[in-house]
Amino acid sequence: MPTVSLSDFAPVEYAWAGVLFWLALGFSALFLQRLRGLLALIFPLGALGALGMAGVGLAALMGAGSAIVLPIGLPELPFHLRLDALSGLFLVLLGGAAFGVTLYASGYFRQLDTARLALMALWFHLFLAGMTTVLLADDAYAFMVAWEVMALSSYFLVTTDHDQPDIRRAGFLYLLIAHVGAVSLLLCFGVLQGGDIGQMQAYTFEYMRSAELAPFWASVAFLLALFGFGAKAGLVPMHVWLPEAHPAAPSPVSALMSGVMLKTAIYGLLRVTFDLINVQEGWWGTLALTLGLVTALYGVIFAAVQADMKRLLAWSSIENIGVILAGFGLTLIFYTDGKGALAALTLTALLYHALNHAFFKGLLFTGAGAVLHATGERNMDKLGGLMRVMPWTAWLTLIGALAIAGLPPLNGFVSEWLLLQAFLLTPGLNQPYLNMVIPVAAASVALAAALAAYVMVKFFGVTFLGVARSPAVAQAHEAGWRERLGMLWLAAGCVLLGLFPTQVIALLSPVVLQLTGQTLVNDGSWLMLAPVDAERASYAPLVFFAVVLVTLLLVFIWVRYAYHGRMRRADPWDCGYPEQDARMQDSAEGFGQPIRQIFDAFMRVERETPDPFDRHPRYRGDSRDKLWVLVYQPIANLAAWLSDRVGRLQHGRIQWYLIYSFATLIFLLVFVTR
Amino acid sequence: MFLAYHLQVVNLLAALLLLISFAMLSQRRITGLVTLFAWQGAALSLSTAIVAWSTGQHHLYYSAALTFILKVLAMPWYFYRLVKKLNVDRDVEPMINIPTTMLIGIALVIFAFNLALPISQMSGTVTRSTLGIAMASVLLAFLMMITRSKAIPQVIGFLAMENGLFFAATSASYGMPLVVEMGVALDVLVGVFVLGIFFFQIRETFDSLDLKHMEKLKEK
Amino acid sequence: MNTGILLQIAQTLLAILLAPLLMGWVNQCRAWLQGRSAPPLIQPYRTLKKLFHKEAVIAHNASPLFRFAPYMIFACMALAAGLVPTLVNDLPFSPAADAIALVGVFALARVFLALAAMDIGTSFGTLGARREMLVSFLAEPALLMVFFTASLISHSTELPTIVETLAHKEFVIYPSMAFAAVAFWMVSTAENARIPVDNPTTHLELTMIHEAMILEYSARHLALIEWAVALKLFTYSALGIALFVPWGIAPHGDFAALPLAVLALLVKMILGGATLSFLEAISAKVRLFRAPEFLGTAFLLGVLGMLIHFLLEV
Amino acid sequence: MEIYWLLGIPLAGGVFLALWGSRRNAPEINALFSLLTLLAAAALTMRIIAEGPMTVGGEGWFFIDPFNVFLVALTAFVAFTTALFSRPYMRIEKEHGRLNDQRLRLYHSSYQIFIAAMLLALTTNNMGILWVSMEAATLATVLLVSLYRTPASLEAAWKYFILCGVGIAQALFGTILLYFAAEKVLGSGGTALLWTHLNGVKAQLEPTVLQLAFVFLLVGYGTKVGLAPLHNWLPDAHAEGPTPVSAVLSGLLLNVALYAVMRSKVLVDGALGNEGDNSMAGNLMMGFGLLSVVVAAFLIKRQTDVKRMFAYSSIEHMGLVTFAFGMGGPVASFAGLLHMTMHSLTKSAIFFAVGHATQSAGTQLMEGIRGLIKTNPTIGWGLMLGTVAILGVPPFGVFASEFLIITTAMHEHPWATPFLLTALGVAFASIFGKVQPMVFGETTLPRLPYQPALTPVFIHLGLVLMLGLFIPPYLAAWYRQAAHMLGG
Repeated sequence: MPTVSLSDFAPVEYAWAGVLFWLALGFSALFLQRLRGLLALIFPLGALGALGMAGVGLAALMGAGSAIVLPIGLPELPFHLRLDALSGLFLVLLGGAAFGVTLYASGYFRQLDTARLALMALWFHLFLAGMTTVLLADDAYAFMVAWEVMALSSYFLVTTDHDQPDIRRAGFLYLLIAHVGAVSLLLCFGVLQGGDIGQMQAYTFEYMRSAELAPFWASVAFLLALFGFGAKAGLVPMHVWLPEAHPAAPSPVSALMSGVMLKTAIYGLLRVTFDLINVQEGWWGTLALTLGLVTALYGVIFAAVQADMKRLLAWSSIENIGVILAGFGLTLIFYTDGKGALAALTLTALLYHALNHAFFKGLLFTGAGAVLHATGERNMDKLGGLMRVMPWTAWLTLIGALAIAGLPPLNGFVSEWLLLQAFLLTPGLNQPYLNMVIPVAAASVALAAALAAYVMVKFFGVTFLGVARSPAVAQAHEAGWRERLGMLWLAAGCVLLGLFPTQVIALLSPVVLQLTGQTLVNDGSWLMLAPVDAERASYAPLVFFAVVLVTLLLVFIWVRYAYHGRMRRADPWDCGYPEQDARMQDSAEGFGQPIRQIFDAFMRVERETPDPFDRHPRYRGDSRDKLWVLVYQPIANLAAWLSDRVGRLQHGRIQWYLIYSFATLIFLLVFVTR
Repeated sequence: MFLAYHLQVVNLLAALLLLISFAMLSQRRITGLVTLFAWQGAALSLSTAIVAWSTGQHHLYYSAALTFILKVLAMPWYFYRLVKKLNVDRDVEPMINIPTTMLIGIALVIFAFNLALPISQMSGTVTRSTLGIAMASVLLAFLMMITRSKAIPQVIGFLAMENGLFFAATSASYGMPLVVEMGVALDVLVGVFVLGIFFFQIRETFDSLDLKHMEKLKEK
Repeated sequence: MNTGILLQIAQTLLAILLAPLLMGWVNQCRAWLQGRSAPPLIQPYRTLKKLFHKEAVIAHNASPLFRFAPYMIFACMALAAGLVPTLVNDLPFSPAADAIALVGVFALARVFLALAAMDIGTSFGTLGARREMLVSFLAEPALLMVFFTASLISHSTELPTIVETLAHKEFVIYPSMAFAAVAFWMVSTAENARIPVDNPTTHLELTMIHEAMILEYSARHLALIEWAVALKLFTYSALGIALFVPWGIAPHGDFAALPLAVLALLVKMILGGATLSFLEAISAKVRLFRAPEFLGTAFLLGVLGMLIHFLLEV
Repeated sequence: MEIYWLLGIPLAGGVFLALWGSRRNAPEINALFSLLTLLAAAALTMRIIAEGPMTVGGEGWFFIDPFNVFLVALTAFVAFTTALFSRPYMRIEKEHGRLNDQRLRLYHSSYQIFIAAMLLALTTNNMGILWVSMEAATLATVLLVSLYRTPASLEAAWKYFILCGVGIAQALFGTILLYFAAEKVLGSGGTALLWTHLNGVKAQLEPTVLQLAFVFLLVGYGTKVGLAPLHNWLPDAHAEGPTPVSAVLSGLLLNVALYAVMRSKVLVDGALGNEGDNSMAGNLMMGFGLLSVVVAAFLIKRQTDVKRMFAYSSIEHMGLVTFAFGMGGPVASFAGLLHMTMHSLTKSAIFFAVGHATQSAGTQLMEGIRGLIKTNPTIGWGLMLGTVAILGVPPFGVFASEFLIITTAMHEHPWATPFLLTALGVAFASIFGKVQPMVFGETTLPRLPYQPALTPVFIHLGLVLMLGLFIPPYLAAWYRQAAHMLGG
């Protein structure tokens, strides 16, 4: 009798088992509505699944690729699944972030009524399964099915509170842009399909890899992929759904969407560009770099002027995606220029940033969710002073905020550092014009990073610090233990990813090797990150952290022992005006006002200012995305105009309808006998 | 080569058919239209019978008989009755004025002839030129349906089109298989029956058979 | 290696100890230039001592973050001071963080300061924090650009390598560094809360940037912050020296050059402080909304420096 | 033998219900006859699976091959589920006073005859009989469209009758031309219009004649398919008829008409000797298909009536199928067949859900239907999932076919893809934007007073879901053979 041991299964089989597990969990939720106790177990079990998935990803990163063919799919085109290093890395990302978020969700959703909890569990786990399958898919059909399952399930998650018209609108916009992007991806796969037409196997990635593409068609495929994946990732100008959908969704879902789902688009872009398209043109990189930088700056500027905390975080996601895409563009530039080592560096940077973003954005969204849950307010102008009521949430969120602001020694800094290093290494490029572009690009990245700090000070400061701006805050309570545990996991991720870059980079290296054919050599020791050469650049966060910590302790001890610890509490300084109140603090709008003033050109500002005789003066300022007016409105108008024209053809008179038939007939007769 | 007399008669009838089509295009009164329709049916029936006799295809006799009964007797009678009953024998106001319609009609005839020319030349049947005429009368009937704004003339146009088709079937290709012809005839019969029901419903509902009342369903 | 660590500690301690002195010197110079009688050179030390002995007064609603921040800021500045080669080049700690990380350290301190300022919830605190972040979001990339220009020349972001390239290799005139120098001066004024961006001596809350943020601090907390501010000024000066006039910094392991390095540092600091106060004295504080323009110019100059490097020096 | 049962049962049902259709249990009898038809279809299908394509009767009056057998099965299936759906639906209509027993008798009888006509059209081997049964199907439904006798329904029925009548007359002319060409090769008489015979000699048929014939056939049957600009009857008829009729019109009749076009296309392609890229018929179909997709998409955008909107969506999808068949090739033809199946199942499911929704709201105007998910969750989810499915979102099967069509188009005819992209985008935005508030959100709608017949909806959607992920091998084999026959 043959024995079956666990090692008989390839990682990809485990990953698929995980997907099936999630699916089973999701659908069982529908049938467990009577058994509240069991229903409550679904989310923790899902979290365990995520942890397992991260483990599978790690195994795939370490080991060789594995593939299976499933018995479902189209005839002759069953689902091909494959787990290689690239998929493995993103599985780690997914599993790692999803574990924290799902754990958090198990607490966050506990107050939902049974029916809604069951639906939530269904879509949530379907969403997880969809994202995982996207990473595993090895043929276009499986990929697209998973891609759209991901979109659809997240749509239903976004519209959980569909009573509000805003949320419906957000969901609609989200699904629409996702769908248009998906069609674009379809077209991309249409270009890429290899082999003879008429073979369904032509849609497997294996055939696509071997297909020879003319440069023109390769470029078409690339542009379609950039559009399609860009729409999902939030590339400007396809970003409009993002700041609508993320706030609309329940917070764990926003965390998952922002932290993980956007990364699947990055995964897809990498997969298509490096793995499937063989020919590569240099200008693709320039394009991606430009778009990425525009996106980064655009995102961060708008993040700075938001008053809704989840919307702020959503815009910040756009910024981060922009940074990642800029890295992607730079990788392409280096790669096509034959600078494999540099390509490896930038690729490492972008993968690192993707990983980081999953953790800190997950953390920030869960933190914001905890605040929302506790106060029922998303508007920062009604918050403040939460640090004293919910210290756990506050401190954990602070870690996320510092990390995303790119401050050492947390993880955001590492990826930013790597990316900036890459910019500094460009002078070796063969195309002089790029040498001129790069400094500007580097400057933009630096600017975006600095603005991100601005944004995060605003986010954290206005929400958690200061004095409560509305009574809603007074009833706030600390998040439950499951939420805290989830956030703690994510925060730990931020810290660890920040402190052990060499280890993380070693983990990334199989992916980098797979895509660029080179790995990043670390010149330093295990402590020190020196991507090219210790002479050129190095960074040792653990030493750094230790020194900060030691200095801090020394100073503290010295101050305590050399002097005294006496302290007295008093009223704050009121500048001689005793009637200070919470409204005199900067509001979120006020904090963003300088940015709004500087970058006025990109925004459509709506202002409502009180007149001098108002009894209850109110000020309202709203900064809208100008691209909405510049891009989407005209498209909508054009569609409406065309639809109007077409509609006029159908005016109800049967004689005219007959004329159409008649004209068609005559036209065709002339056409075929010509 | 001279054609046999009977074929000359068929050609003559074909010309008559076309002439009647033109006449129908210019006819304003519904009763007149019905009469012309009956005449067209008669010409069709006659030509079918001649073809049947000359080729010895007996099933064409059935067709001829069916045509005669349906299109010369039954339908015109039915339409007369309808017109009387519904009292709608007013002047027909065409959508396009008659001279223009005639001009378009002539253009259509030329077009149809041109279209049918290559086909006629390869036709095995002796009455090959009739295909062009059949096509022309189909197109003319189509034109008539377009220009008429009342329900009954439109239906007559529709039936006239069917006449053209029949003519194409019988005279140009010596008839379709009997089953098909029977089926077609049955369909026409049912169709007219349905139409009759319709006319009453429409009349009941709109108090008129004017198509102007039926322009509500449209893209606003 | 051990001597290296000792040297490292010594240099850092020296920076910490000397920093208030530099502050005193600058204040003195400025007083002279303004025609006032100057406070003694060691006045900053006296102030610090006084503050350390006082009882701390803290707002009722101050959170732990508020009390934690001064230590954090001081630690960050001490770290920064340890990173910049002031006397000896290529000390053991410097590979732990390069120029970019240095910018990160400054940013970390700044973010903590801004957050602490917002903690109490007074209008001045948030106002100061907002202004500080406004100033920094342009100053920080500008500083990075300055570093980048130097990095491009030396093909490294390691400060020791930069210093080595500039000071200990063949002497070359780098036009790009001129741009960088101007940008650097502009950034330093902003970052150190000097005129024309901010006025360290103002007592009018509405015009404050830095001072508004620390209004709520007192006693030891304030002392730490003040010290950190002095340390920051010192570090910036050392940076300026390392980047633009690095001659005299002792190469790695060359103990013979150490006395000379101390001397050079003193001279350069004295001159630098005097220059700073001179520049401060001849300029006027700009309106707050001109500050972004001012710093934008710095940023632009930094980028221009990089471009010039690509144009002329590659 | 099964074939006679298949045709005989609905015909008998039509006669029976015409005579005794005003009884109280007429709906059940209707469903019963449909069930029997379905069983006959199943038996026929089993036989085809076992024995392969065959001709039946006389000189081969009936011909069953992979292409039509799945359509037969589909037709019988959807006819049955629709009969199930119409049972409670029509009862309610009667209770609401919109219908009386006499009209219900007409409805049930015509329904059966309609099904019989469609099954005859699918199974007949004779191109002439095909025409006759298409016409019969039209006539059977004309009175169904005007069943409510409202001015709007009369107008719709009138337009339906005239436009389809004129169209079908063109098809007759095309059939005559076909006979004209066939007669010379096969000799006059009954066999000259048998498709199997024609197919055997298609290379010898006169190309010029067939060219013309195809134009007439395309315009003729294309009118019934609803190809733009011949589609004008379609939205009216769908919107004004009773919902079960809309469901079968959309789900079945359009397929049958397209089936007729495809049978003709095979002959023309054979006669002209050019397939694939040069196919005249193929190019025409691609053009019509593309035009229909685009026009329909933009018209969907301006709809306010829910049934009308989904009628336009049918035009869009039939356009897509036509486009796919026009492209030809094994993958595209396969996709076209798959899409026909998916569209039938999905669209009829949507109409079922819409039927209940409109009954609950008392209006077909979309602004009057809100928040279904609150009051009638199953209807809401049915409509939502159906809409999502019809919009081509996986894992529903519509996506499978759209995937193949679009990728093939990109590979073979990239010029067409911007149109497809635009149209699909506009259609998605329009339909989803309108359905979402119907399903979600606040509502004042009452709960339905009766148990809605939603089993058919979920059966259909379940099938569509299954086919998106797994196509049974024999079905795939049919599709493949049919695709091959269609010029793959």
